[in-house]
Amino acid sequence: MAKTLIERLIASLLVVVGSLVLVFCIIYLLPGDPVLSMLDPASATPEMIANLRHQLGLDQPFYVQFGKYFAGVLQGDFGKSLINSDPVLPKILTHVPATLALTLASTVISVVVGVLLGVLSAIHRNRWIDIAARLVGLFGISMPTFWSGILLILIFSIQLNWFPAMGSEGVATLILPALTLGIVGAGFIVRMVRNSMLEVIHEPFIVTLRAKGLSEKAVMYRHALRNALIPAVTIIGIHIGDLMAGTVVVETVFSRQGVGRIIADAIMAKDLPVVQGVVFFSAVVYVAVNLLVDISYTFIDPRVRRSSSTPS
Amino acid sequence: MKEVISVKTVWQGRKLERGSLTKSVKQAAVSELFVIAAALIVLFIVICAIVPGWIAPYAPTQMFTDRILQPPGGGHWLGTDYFGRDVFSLVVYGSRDSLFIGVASVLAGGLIGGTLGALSGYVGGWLDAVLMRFIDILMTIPGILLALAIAAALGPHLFNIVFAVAVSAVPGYARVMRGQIMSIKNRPFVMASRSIGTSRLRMFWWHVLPNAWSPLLVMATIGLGSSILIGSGLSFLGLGVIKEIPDWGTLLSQGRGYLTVAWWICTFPGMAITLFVLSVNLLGDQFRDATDPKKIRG
Amino acid sequence: MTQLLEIQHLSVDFKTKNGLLRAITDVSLHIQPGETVCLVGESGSGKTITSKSVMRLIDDENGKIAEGSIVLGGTDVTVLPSKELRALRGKKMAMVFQEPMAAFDPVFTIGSQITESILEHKLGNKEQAWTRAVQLLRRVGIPEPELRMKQYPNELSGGMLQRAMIAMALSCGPELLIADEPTTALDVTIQAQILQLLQELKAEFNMSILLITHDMGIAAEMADRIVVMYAGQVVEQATAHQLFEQPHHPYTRGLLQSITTLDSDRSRKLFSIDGSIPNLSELPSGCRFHPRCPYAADRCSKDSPPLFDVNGRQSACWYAADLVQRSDWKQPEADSKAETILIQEEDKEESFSLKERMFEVEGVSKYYPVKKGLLHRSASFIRAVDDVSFSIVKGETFGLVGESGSGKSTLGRVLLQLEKATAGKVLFQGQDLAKLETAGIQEARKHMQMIFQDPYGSVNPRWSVGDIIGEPLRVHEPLSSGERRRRVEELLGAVGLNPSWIDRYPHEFSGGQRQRIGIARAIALNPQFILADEAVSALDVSVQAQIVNLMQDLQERLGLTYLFIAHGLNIVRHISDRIGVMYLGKLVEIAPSEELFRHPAHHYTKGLLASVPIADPSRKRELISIQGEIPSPSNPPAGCRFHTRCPAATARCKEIQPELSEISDGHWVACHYPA
Amino acid sequence: VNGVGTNSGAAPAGNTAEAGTAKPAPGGELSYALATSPDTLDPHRSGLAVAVRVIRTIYDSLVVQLPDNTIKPWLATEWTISPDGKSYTFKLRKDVKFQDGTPFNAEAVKFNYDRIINPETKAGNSLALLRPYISSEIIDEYTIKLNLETPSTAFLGNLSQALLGIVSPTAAKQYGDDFGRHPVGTGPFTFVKWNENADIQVAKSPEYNWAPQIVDNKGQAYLDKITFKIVPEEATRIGSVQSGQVLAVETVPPQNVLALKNDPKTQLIQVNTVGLPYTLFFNTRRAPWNDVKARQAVQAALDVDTIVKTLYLGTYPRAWSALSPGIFGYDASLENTIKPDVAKANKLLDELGWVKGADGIREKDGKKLTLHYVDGSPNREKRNDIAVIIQQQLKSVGIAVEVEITKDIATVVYKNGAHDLYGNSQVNSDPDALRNFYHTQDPKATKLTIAGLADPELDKLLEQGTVEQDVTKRQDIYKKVQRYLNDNAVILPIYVFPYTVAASRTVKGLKFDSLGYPLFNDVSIQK
Ligand SMILES: Nc1ncnc2c1ncn2[C@@H]1O[C@H](COP(=O)(O)OP(=O)(O)OP(=O)(O)O)[C@@H](O)[C@H]1O
Ligand SMILES: Nc1ncnc2c1ncn2[C@@H]1O[C@H](COP(=O)(O)OP(=O)(O)OP(=O)(O)O)[C@@H](O)[C@H]1O
Ligand SMILES: [Mg+2]
Ligand SMILES: [Mg+2]
Repeated sequence: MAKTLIERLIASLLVVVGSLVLVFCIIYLLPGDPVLSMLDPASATPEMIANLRHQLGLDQPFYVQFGKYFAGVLQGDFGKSLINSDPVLPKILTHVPATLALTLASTVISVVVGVLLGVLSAIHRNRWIDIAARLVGLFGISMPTFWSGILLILIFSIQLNWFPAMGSEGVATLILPALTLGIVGAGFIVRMVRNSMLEVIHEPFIVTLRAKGLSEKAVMYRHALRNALIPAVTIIGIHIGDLMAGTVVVETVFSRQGVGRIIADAIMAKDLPVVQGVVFFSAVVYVAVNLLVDISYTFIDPRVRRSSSTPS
Repeated sequence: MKEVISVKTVWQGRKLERGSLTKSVKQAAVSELFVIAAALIVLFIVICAIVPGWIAPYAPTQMFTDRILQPPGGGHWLGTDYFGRDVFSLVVYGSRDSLFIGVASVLAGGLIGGTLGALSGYVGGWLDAVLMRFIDILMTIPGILLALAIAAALGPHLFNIVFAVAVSAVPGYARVMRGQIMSIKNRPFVMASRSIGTSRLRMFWWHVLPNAWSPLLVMATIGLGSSILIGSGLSFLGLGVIKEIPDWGTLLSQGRGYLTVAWWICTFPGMAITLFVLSVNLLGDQFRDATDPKKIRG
Repeated sequence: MTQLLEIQHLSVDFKTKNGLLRAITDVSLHIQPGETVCLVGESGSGKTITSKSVMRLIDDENGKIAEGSIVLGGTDVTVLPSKELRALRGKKMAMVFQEPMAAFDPVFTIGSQITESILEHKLGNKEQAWTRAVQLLRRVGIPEPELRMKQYPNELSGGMLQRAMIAMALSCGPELLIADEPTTALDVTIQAQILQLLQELKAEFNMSILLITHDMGIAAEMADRIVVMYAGQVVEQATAHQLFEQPHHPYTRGLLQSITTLDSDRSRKLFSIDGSIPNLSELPSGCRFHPRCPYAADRCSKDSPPLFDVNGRQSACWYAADLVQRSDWKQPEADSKAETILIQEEDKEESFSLKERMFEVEGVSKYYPVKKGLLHRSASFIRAVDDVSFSIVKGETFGLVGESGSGKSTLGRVLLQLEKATAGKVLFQGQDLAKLETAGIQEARKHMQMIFQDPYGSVNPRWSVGDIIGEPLRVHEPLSSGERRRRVEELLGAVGLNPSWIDRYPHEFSGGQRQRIGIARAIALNPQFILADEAVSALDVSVQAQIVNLMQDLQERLGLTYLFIAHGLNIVRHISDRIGVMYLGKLVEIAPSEELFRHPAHHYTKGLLASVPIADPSRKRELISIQGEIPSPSNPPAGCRFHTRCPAATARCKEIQPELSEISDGHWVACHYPA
Repeated sequence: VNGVGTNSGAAPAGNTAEAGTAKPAPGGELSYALATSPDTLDPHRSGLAVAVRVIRTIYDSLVVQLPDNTIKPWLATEWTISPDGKSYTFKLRKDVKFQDGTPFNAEAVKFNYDRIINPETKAGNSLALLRPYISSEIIDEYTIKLNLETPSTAFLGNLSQALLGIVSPTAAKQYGDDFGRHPVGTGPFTFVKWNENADIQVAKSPEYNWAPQIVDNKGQAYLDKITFKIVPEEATRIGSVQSGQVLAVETVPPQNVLALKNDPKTQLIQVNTVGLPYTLFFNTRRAPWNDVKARQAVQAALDVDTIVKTLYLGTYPRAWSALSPGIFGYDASLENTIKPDVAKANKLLDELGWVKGADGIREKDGKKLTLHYVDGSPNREKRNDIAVIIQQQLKSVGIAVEVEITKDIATVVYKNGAHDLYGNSQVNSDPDALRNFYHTQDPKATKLTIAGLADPELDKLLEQGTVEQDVTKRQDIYKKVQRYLNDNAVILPIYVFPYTVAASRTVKGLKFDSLGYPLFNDVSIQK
């Protein structure tokens, strides 16, 4: 177990480094000149520009920049923003908690809502409750988040004044954005759970359980659900990876602090160190989440726990 | 030897218990109604995209500047927007680019991802290892970041948006395809074909691929919706495309500021997206049910 | 005597897309306390539905009891509200299922699943439940029960799980045990152990057993009374002795005649009932069996016969009383081809002596690495096939038997070069296959084909029959599509299918027909050799007979050589000229068919033979002959691999591995102390 | 203020009738939602108007400009200008301390202005504002002389701008590049905290008592604290003031103005910004738009009134000239001079030989008449929507408008000059700002001018305007410039941007400086 874990960690590390390399290349190839956006073009002289470029090391060949950057990263130095010289690491770190909180809260919402609806929908297959649950799920994945977010603000913040419309401090500010993102996740999870529940419900062991005289509730929730969660957990893992994308929009709509807020600006400005910082963060989150997913497998599914090989 | 059996022994075999028979008649009718409705909606939207002029009462660019922000009713069924354009006509015409973004990016992403996944799963070995690590890496990079980078790099043009969305969809397709191929690869009928002496390449075309792609199609139906949504997200972030005839995502994101004063401007494009995604997904589910090997087997 | 279970005029409907489907019609049967009743019949005849109806488990599958009553110990379960029903389930009546692996929830421990049912019925607290579960596990013969309690289903072998399943069923002391094909998924040796166990437990727990099986041998061994079902109806009911002595229904008669026994005449064609069981939605009018019945008269196609009392038993045939009087009733049906076959036999003997080798296998091994960790380093190997040598002679049928996991399929695949051997040589007509280039192998494949166990899984479900059968032609022969189509039609005819069905899809065929499609594909290129891996195991006895007959027929006509892998010893004996016995990757015995069955030399072979239930209730005997289970192939015992289960094992067996040596002409055995 | 102020400058400040009714209660916290995030709080490096709103609370300037464009003392008590107009001598207040305790004196001022011209600082717009400045001499501790390269009439006014606010030398040295995150000035509010992308907090400076004439409260601010929340999404911003989650929000979009005006709980304050209105510039370097007739055709074809009325629902005034009303030299006589005249447009284009093709677009020599319209992203003040309307309006006279929306204006417009039409505006206190836009390209400059004009005559006027001391003469110069620009159809002025604030009615005393930036000295919250 320890050995596999170490192997997993090494593989994860490789993936993280790989994504940094890939993004470095992408950003490097982006057109546009960060130096121009840093200086006032009206008053900047060509020498000033050349100076600054040199100062930032942008005049060096690709591989030198690349090498320098990664040498820095190895020492825990993610560099400074090209735009306003903010050191990247603290910048990312200040934005991470809010994003993590949002991601976590919305995952909780989507898992709870998604699993609940998914199970109900599978148990009452083709009844109205199933149709309703599936429609709710589909609505979740077919509404743009900025649109549902604004709707939630209009209803719960402006009309009812129950929750604040913005900010990232305290739990109250978390509710609406988490709901906005959570609905999307719930939509995916409903489908997933419903499908795997339907599969599981028709497994022969369900008949055994009934034959033992177990109540329907025990059959469904104690046994079927646990089996159905196994494939669902994978989706949840992948979905958390995708959440990063959702946060860009939701954090803007709800004026939350967060990593999503930095990405867009940084890319636009070709602010490589910042973009890399965000990528690093999201890659770590992704890898960590999937590691967690795999570990949670071993809790849900003993078949994984006792067999030595891990699915890759 | 006489075989006096009815050939249509479709019901034979014990696998039946799991299959479509567990549907009750009445309930089936309800969900079938939904499917029919979905099919009609998709059909209508496709017609809108092909010949919007037949359906829309006005040109989408025509601005009735004296009639801005009119609520639905009267001469404008769905009201007018802040330019005084007819919202219904906009939605009808907007279907074209929306569908284009959806279909093209799904096609591109599906083809690239599907091919990578198929290669990876079928060839295996080091190619699989390399490709899958690459896919892993691609997966760790948030799709929106890729999309943003591409839109930033190549400029906000329709094709670039499609490209951006397609690229970020590639890992998903690749993974699903790979999984499919790997499981089909080991199915007895593939082994059977191998025992006949079919070459690897032929086997792939004849047996593996045709049995592998249907989950991809289901995925694509979801992808169709999400790519329209990503398109609108880019537009929200200010990276959308400005065209004479905006797509639904753009209409929606541009109209959102009017939600409190003229709800109809973005509500109807939003409903169009939702209806379309909903319908396509319903059809996708239906398709999956219809092609479920377990059911064929029944 | 009061009945424990009394089913009267039971009909069950299923709601389907196309409306209501009546799965069983007017079924009546009863079980007395302490009695074992066997329900037999072809696949799809409604056995499972009947048993599930007793537990009312069909409620959850859109099924409904339309008519009739099921009275268990005085209560009518058909009208019971679900709460009271649940109180009965598991406690008064319990069930054992066919696939033990699938019948356990994979994510809970064995222990928790057994105690769960004790707790549910409030027969004690957690601790008591645990103790009781451990006791039960020990009782059903599971070693180290405390340890097993904490294990998950995937960590136990099939035989072990079936024992655990039985323990679970017994946990609340039921009066009625329903066992739906409890041994079909198991090896004969394990099957014998389980059946033995059930018999012991029945007496010990004073239960009645409703045993469902399609194996007449098992029914003969176990049953007090036998109920025969056909197409959702009971067609005959009698005590085991009565039934085997003189079946009263033509269907039962057919079933009994289809059985190949260890001492049936190999030179004869197998008897088979023509056709196959009808589709529930297109049932024939009148007697449901009449289209397949050789005695059918006009009346049979018009009126449906009820279950009559005849000669102190029941039969649903208008002519039961008359038929049993007929002289040809007891005789097996005359077979017009019997004679020609005998002549063929002689030919075979001749060619046998020529000893022209089709395959020569020299020291072949196949090891599978056990993958560990991310980097997939192989820590150990599964020795699926270990240093096996033998040869297959042109024109013969070589049978391969052995318990599950002994490496039969692997050996077959290595022979056909579907997998590379880890070591050793395979010579096909003197040619070393391993040395061939890809093209060479493709060419060689023309001459060797395969028939698969799962007739449905081995065809591409999206292809029409014409495409499936035509595939080898497409690969190897440059025919125009018209020519190919004509060839396929010929082939369809050759395997007894209607050539006009060429455009149909696999799912439109019955299991037997699908296997014919598989055979047609295999013979399309006029191969010299066919590997049949469990080609008939999944089929009903009567269909099995049809297929075996067809295979023999084709062998004569096309001069084929077969490697026939099966676990049904009777069938292997019938079809094979020589038989090899495998155990844990080793070939332990090779002998001509009759010789092997008459004078088994290896103790394993002997045990195997003794495990086969005999379809004759008058010859009931102690079933158990081999104890324990097959060890893991990744860590096989040293010395003779069978020594752990061998009654005659000595210290020598534990250390020295016996070599295969010839003890009489053509009879080879790998044993230090051959019997 | 009840209603929409249409006057420029600090006019609404004078109108704060309610302010007088009750004595301002000290204490309380004002939450003020900004539409975008400031880039930095270092005034010398910032280039964003939104940053100035915060910067103004932290820093003071040497002088202040009143709504009537007169310059009054602030940190400087008096000043003299040398006859050649090339040096300015300021006497400074002696009682001023920076918020970090550093004393304010001549040395500090010198440090500030030298800091701006030091390339290491990477100064932003401040450099342009300070431009003719070359050095300063410390006369005594509280007297400083600033030397200019050339005379500049605009110089004094520019010194009043927040971007030339005085920063603490100690802090600036200490934090270096990071000073923008740890700003220290002498202003009425002291920086407390900046949660990036969330909010910026400032608290009142307790010792403050050197407020300029433009505000009533010369001492410490009434408010304890201001929290500037960063709320980019319009709906969220408007919603949060309606629901009382913030007390004031800026940049209210036109469609919400009416609703907020009728909301009894909120007040709406609108201040027209001063400087260059939002103007579309032709790129006169590119054919066919280098031809004045072609540009005039566009000028005639456009119905700017309709554009402004449709999009801004009557809340934004239309612009008529290169300058906005309220700035020195604004030529009011240009108002209502340009009328839409499609016939004239068609005629001009016909004369140029552009003939309508089958698709209604004009062609000449096989080339379509296209106009490459570049606009920035996001859709600030509905500028992208203007492009959409213009596209339709010009289509009717046979011009195909290609709209390119890009985030990278720096490259597209200023580096490549790849636009035919591009819109821009600038907040400024002096018409000298025109020089940056319309003067012939400085050969050394790395940035292209938007319009790409190169007319020696116009250059001369602009140069004169910079140095002319005589007020009426100077006024005439700029009127000429404005007229020239309109007559030659170099530009299409569109609208004057009113800075619109919606605030709870409990917020009293919000005032604006001459450029339209909010001043919080007098603000109090009614309990
Ligand atoms: N849930 C169901 N809905 C509809 N038809 C069903 C259902 N379950 C079983 N059937 C049909 O009822 C018939 C009897 O099935 P049953 O499982 O009882 O057969 P069986 O005798 O147990 O066969 P086997 O030997 O294959 O287990 C079959 O034709 C089957 O297709
Ligand atoms: N591809 C494989 N990878 C690893 N192990 C394998 C593989 N194929 C077979 N084995 C192992 O090799 C051993 C022999 O398997 P094989 O399928 O040949 O047995 P068999 O005699 O055909 O059994 P059955 O009667 O169940 O078909 C088994 O332990 C099996 O688990
Ligand atoms: Mg059954
Ligand atoms: Mg096998």
